[in-house]
Amino acid sequence: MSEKKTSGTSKKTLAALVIIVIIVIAGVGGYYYMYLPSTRPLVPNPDTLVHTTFGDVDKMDPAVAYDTASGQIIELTMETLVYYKLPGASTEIAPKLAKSWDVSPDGKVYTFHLDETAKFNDGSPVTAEDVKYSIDRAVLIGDPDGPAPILLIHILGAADYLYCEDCWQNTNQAAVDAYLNAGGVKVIDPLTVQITLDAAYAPFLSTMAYSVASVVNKDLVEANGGLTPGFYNEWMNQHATEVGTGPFKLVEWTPKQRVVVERNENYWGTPAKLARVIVNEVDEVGTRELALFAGDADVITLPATNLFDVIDKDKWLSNKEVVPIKPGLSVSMDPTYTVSPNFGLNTKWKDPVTGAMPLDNKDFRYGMSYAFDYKTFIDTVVNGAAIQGVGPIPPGMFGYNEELVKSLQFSYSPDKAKEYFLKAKAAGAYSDGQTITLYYNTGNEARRRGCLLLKDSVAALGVGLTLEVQELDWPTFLAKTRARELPIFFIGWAPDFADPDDYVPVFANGEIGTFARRQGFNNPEINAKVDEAAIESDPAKRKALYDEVTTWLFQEAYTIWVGVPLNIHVARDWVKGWFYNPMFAGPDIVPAAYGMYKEERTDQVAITIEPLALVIAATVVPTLPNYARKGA
Amino acid sequence: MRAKAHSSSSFFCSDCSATLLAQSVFLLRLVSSVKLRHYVIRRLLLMIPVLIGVSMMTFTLSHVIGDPVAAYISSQDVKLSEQQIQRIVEAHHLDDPLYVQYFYYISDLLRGDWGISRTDSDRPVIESIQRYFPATAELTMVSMVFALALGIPIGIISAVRKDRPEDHATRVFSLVGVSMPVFWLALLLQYAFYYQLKIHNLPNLPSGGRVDQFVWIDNPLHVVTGLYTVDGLITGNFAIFFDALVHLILPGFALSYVFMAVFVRMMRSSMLEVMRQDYITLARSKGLSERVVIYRHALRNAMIPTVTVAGLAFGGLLAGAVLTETVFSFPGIGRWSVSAIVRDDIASIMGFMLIIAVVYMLANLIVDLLYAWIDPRIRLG
Amino acid sequence: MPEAILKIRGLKTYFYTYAGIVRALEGIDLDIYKGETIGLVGETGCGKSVTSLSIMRLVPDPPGRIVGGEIIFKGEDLLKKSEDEMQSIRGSQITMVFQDPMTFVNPVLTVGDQVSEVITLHQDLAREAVETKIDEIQDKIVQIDPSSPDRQRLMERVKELEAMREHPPKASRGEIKKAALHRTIDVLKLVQLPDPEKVVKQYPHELSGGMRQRVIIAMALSCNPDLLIADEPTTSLDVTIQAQILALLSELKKKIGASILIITHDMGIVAETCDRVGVMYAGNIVEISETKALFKKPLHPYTQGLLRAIPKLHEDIKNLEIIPGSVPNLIHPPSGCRFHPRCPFRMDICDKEFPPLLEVDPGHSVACYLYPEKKR
Amino acid sequence: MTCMQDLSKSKGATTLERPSWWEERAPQIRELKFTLYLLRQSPLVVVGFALIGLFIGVAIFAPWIAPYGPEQRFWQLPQQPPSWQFLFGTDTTGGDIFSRVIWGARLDLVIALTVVASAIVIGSVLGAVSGFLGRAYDEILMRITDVFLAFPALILAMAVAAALGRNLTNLTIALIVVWWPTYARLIRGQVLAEKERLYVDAARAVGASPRRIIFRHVLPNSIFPIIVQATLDLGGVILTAAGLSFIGFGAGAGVAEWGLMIADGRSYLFQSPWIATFPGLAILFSSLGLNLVGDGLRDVLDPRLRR
Repeated sequence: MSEKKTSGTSKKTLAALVIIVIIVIAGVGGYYYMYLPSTRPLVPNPDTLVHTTFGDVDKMDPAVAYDTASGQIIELTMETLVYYKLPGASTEIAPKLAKSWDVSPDGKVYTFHLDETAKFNDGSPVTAEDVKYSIDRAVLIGDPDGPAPILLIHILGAADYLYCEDCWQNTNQAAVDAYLNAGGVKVIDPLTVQITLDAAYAPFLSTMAYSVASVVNKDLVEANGGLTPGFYNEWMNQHATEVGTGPFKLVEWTPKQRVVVERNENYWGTPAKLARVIVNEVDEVGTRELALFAGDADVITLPATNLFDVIDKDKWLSNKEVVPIKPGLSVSMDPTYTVSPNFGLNTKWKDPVTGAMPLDNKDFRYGMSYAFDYKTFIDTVVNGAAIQGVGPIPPGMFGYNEELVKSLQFSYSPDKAKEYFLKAKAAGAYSDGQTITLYYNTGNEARRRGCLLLKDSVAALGVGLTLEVQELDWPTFLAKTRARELPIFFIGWAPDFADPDDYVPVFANGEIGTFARRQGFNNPEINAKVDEAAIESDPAKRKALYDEVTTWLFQEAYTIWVGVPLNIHVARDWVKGWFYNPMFAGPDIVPAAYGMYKEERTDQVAITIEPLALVIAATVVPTLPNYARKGA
Repeated sequence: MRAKAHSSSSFFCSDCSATLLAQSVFLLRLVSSVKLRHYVIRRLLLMIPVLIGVSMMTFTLSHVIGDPVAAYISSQDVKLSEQQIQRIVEAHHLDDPLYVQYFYYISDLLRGDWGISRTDSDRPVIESIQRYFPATAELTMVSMVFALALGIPIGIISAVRKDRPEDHATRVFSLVGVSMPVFWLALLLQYAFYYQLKIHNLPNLPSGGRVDQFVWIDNPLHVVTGLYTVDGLITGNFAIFFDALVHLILPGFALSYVFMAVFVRMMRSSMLEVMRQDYITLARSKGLSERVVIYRHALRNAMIPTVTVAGLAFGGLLAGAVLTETVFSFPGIGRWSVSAIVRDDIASIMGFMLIIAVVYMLANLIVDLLYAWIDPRIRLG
Repeated sequence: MPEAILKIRGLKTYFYTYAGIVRALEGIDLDIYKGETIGLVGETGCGKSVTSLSIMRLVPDPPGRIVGGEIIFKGEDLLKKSEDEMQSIRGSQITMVFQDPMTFVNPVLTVGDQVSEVITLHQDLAREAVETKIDEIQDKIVQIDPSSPDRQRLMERVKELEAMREHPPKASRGEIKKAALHRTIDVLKLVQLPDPEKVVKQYPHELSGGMRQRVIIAMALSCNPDLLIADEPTTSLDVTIQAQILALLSELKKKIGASILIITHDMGIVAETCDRVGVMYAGNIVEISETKALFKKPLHPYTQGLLRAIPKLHEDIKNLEIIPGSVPNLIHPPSGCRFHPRCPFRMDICDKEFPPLLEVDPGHSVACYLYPEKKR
Repeated sequence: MTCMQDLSKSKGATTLERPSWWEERAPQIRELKFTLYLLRQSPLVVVGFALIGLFIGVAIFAPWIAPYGPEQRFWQLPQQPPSWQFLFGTDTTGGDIFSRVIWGARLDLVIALTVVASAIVIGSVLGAVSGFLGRAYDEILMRITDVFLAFPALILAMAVAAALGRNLTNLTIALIVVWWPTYARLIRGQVLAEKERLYVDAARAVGASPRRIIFRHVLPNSIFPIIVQATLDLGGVILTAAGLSFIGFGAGAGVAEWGLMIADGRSYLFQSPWIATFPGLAILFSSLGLNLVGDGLRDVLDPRLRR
């Protein structure tokens, strides 16, 4: 009986095994049959662009959104009165929702004539009422950390409201009325809107191209929570980009996962070629690279520190030649209008123990500027994807004076640095054993290494000064720099509008400048020059003023001007029609609104990278002789 | 006597399915029994003091050690004026004595006001939890299944072949899991099963996320429970169901490999103990084959202590999810909490802690019930 | 001379431990005859249980190992059999009843499961299945109206089934289960368990110790074994239950005709139940004889000591003797006769050579140099 | 083994005269010898001990073994593959990974030892006190440990570290906060068990103070369970500390700490795998060594599995 049973079981087991094997073979075979390589499209999803990046969209409402992740979605789905001349890298202003505009002789009144064909994707036309509502709304929500205080401040009455102490998280009706009565934005007729400024502000048109001035559908907003001055509209924060005038519309936003926009089939202008753009959120760079190489992503965000994962190192570092190291990739490096990273030195910082204020000493600051190894930073940390810092105005922008900057720039010189530090020490700016902490915001790899580099070079000088490096999360970092608690911190500025007035006050005006205030210096003479430059209409005079300010900033060495980065665009080569414009919040995907498409082709190149096992083996094998010796 | 190598192809004994059926009938009877209801109620009541303790802990961390105002301000509020801070302080009674603050803190928690998640576009913390928790629940449950399905047989092999090469091999295999940084494993898995297969145009596993975006766009899911696999099944959306399942394989395995060792360890030692019991000798004396002795007589008994550690391991899984979700871009509370930590978002971190503590306790309660189900001495005694 | 069903010759079982090799059995010779009840007595640790486990080939390995000798069962050496062959012998031809009913039943399986699995394993239940079916139908026949046509149909079915009885068809799993349950209930009835239909569904912890021991006996008897080994079957039971279990065992032995090997340290049990008795000391059988002969005339000094150590009702407690010294260490056993350090009649030869087990009287063997030349 | 325990029991119960410390401990010493024998029998434990020995040796002799300093960076040689100059290659700032892994052993083992030692001291004191005083004290302590144990380790440590602020000291404190309840429970359990045992009563009867009971009876008997727990926990602490460093707590930038080194290298896993791989292997093998020994010890010391 027992034997019989045993054999019965093993027969059954055998049968089960055979069945399992058959099922597995059939399954795998079936799968292969279904997905035979030749039957698959060579370019995956040719009508959909997949962008894999990091960072989550914060808010969809253009009136308050002030981060690039939100900005790029707004740029695809919403439009402003005027925009840049596209396609191309130009920052010249061109018509958009407004087909033309007039400027009063005193430069204070702008009259915009709307394009009568312009309509929202729900079919309703764009009216002057919508424009007024949109701009008033952005001012009246008045988010102090949103874009309005930077960009809309010159509209008549806006400055008072935006600088008002009690207008945020609180409806201050008196202030609201004061703003509305000032009549900054007026409806002349259904297709004409007039904006009055408090001064002849030359860059005004440029500010109107920023997403904060995007036109929203008044009826829609009113139907969904309307406007409460001083507060967000939560519905708009979630859904604003669903109904806009742009070539795309939002169809899905799953936080921490993806944003999907689809082509607006009802678009009033030239429709987009791509049917859909998907922005995926993937935090790990390695995972993003894998997705790109595998063809699951068409475009990815790649930090400069990972540049040599995609392009040839030697060719790039020796002759600035961009040669992708993997076939099937397309990589572009373009100059940007971003001024980053730079070390801001806080002149008001006091050592909590000794009470010394080393950074208030000019010689000390010169020492710091000479101690930073710019070339090593640019070559080995950001892999050559930057040029040395040029002061507040980025190259290519009005007001940038290359000759002047070259003559003023600091270079890495341990000898000079030592000399200046010793001078400062002799003057009592600090004493031996002084420790200063460098701060950078969590997760920024280039900044982390920049801090370490400065730390190492200062340590090598042997001047009795030690730097330490500390990371801080972004909000804490902001709060502490604002409170002037940090001695040395990274600062950087990305463009809102294409004018030096977006930059120079920030770095130089000790009264209102975001960084100048944090660095604790204030020179009324310079402030006056900055203000004067903003409204000066003669370009030559304006340029001279900016030259003066730039010279002063370099001479005082309040800031170590480290670098101006290059934009790195990494895509599969089937993505066609891409162009770079430094004003885009999302340079990788916004060209989709201007004719970018995916080419269908027959020869897909699979991108391979060396098997990891081999690489690890290659790293371990050289150490094997040690073990062999030990064993013997 | 030498244990016979058993065929691993048939893992359960022949009539286990019938036994399982009978057991589930028992479970139903059990849950409906008055005694058990009392037991559950008593257990739930016992959770209350612990929950109070847990809330005191989060209160201490966020209000005493940390800055309480931070929990109520959004990411955009860094420029708050003194008046506005005063308003928050008043609204949440932050200037009162600590015990009064605690009282308000508790009532806020009970009302569902857990603060604002700066990390998650300034949504209320409770909403973020509702949004992200189902993904984590799905992931941890799948990992638990993987960990049990791998850990128990490995533990059995390890025990049955004690001190033989199989034992050493399986133990090293499981201990390597416990000692391995999970994200490292995760990246290796992605590399092998997603990337290498993908570039060779072979069927591959997805690198991350919960469902493929294109599958989702073609088959939008009506979300009911938030567990995509369950939702896919109950709404008849099988495309999503399969896709969600496929997306769970790699993160589920990465996470389970780390915690498998817990089960291997427990299964091995309890199996060794059970195999020395007298009733095993009796079973052998009945002429039962080694396979039947192990799977029918020893396994059930050895499972009892293993089940109890499953509850503890569940906590470990929740913690491990933090790192695994980050690497796999899996939108669960773990990934959310990491972003919260990076931004020092104390409200989100505390919300995360609270929910984890509650889930952990519930998991242990379920384990206790399971325990009663497996062990007839408790079930009927 | 009756036929020996089991012959043990020179059985050696050692345990290999950290402290050294424990020589638990050092050359055991034992015959068990068909239909007899034989007892094996000795102090704790003398190797009684190891003997029974060795017969079953269930000595835990590691650390234990049978290193020599032979165990001839029905003419075949059990030590030469494969594990598969042993499995078919265990539980059907040689079965065991264990010491502690509390720890020897599996707590998570029902009584029915545990008894029926041995039946399903060792018995061809096809015939039983047919009979079960017949029983079921006959039950129905009794219930339904005699005039209905169904009854006629059922009667025919019974006849059909009865014809199949001798050459039953292969039964399905469900039928086997049912038949096994049927047999289980029968067996439980046999061991006089009250309400067996209920007991099969119960878990061991719901039964008393005595009931559990009956369940274990039921398992051992369910396949009509040739040899039943009862290892201290009553030690952990209270006295009244003990008597019941012993009575049950002897009654069942008669019914089934099995041989029984009772292992015990209790001379009283031996006196009551055994036909013959072997006395073990430190891994050896030192004396073996018919029970009456042994009690009447114990030959080995150890046996004599054992018998003197039994309290007797009519004697004064004060006269109760104990054997001086203690059980020897089996890692380094005494040389020669292992009892010699405690033996009152020690001679020179005793610590030099191991005395062989020799038949002194007919059916009465002893391993002691006190009886050298008598019947040699 | 049971027989030895029986001996010790009867001895304590019957002899009123206090035996000398060595005599009293004789069975335990014998047991220890047996334990060591069993441990030698298991190849896995031997491997584990070798690994632990290797890492401890490396940590102690770091200054002599490491070719470069923990924060010595060759800025011009970032991401160099392994070579004879840099055995494990260099990281993104040109730091020698071989040296940094060695210095990291020092840092990580010190953290792990500090955490476990502090947890043992705090846990033992609280556990012993509550076990001895019993009643309300005991109840309160147990409820407190319940609360601490209601969180998975990594998550509690995360929250505590988040509240305290990011640096190594706070990381260590957070880990101690997480780990002490385990030991408090362990010691309390031992105290209760020992209290039950006859010989404590006997010792009490001859006028022993609770302190004496704790130090002479409870602690010696708790040593093995504590060693097992501590060995396993050391591995756990190393992993948890690395995990916390990985997500941004703990050491400041540039410090040679394994978790941080992995975090720095994880973006380069495919192009410069050595950056994350070697610290990863260091964590894997140190933790594996501790786990192998802990597992083996538990196996050997578990009376249920011992033979």
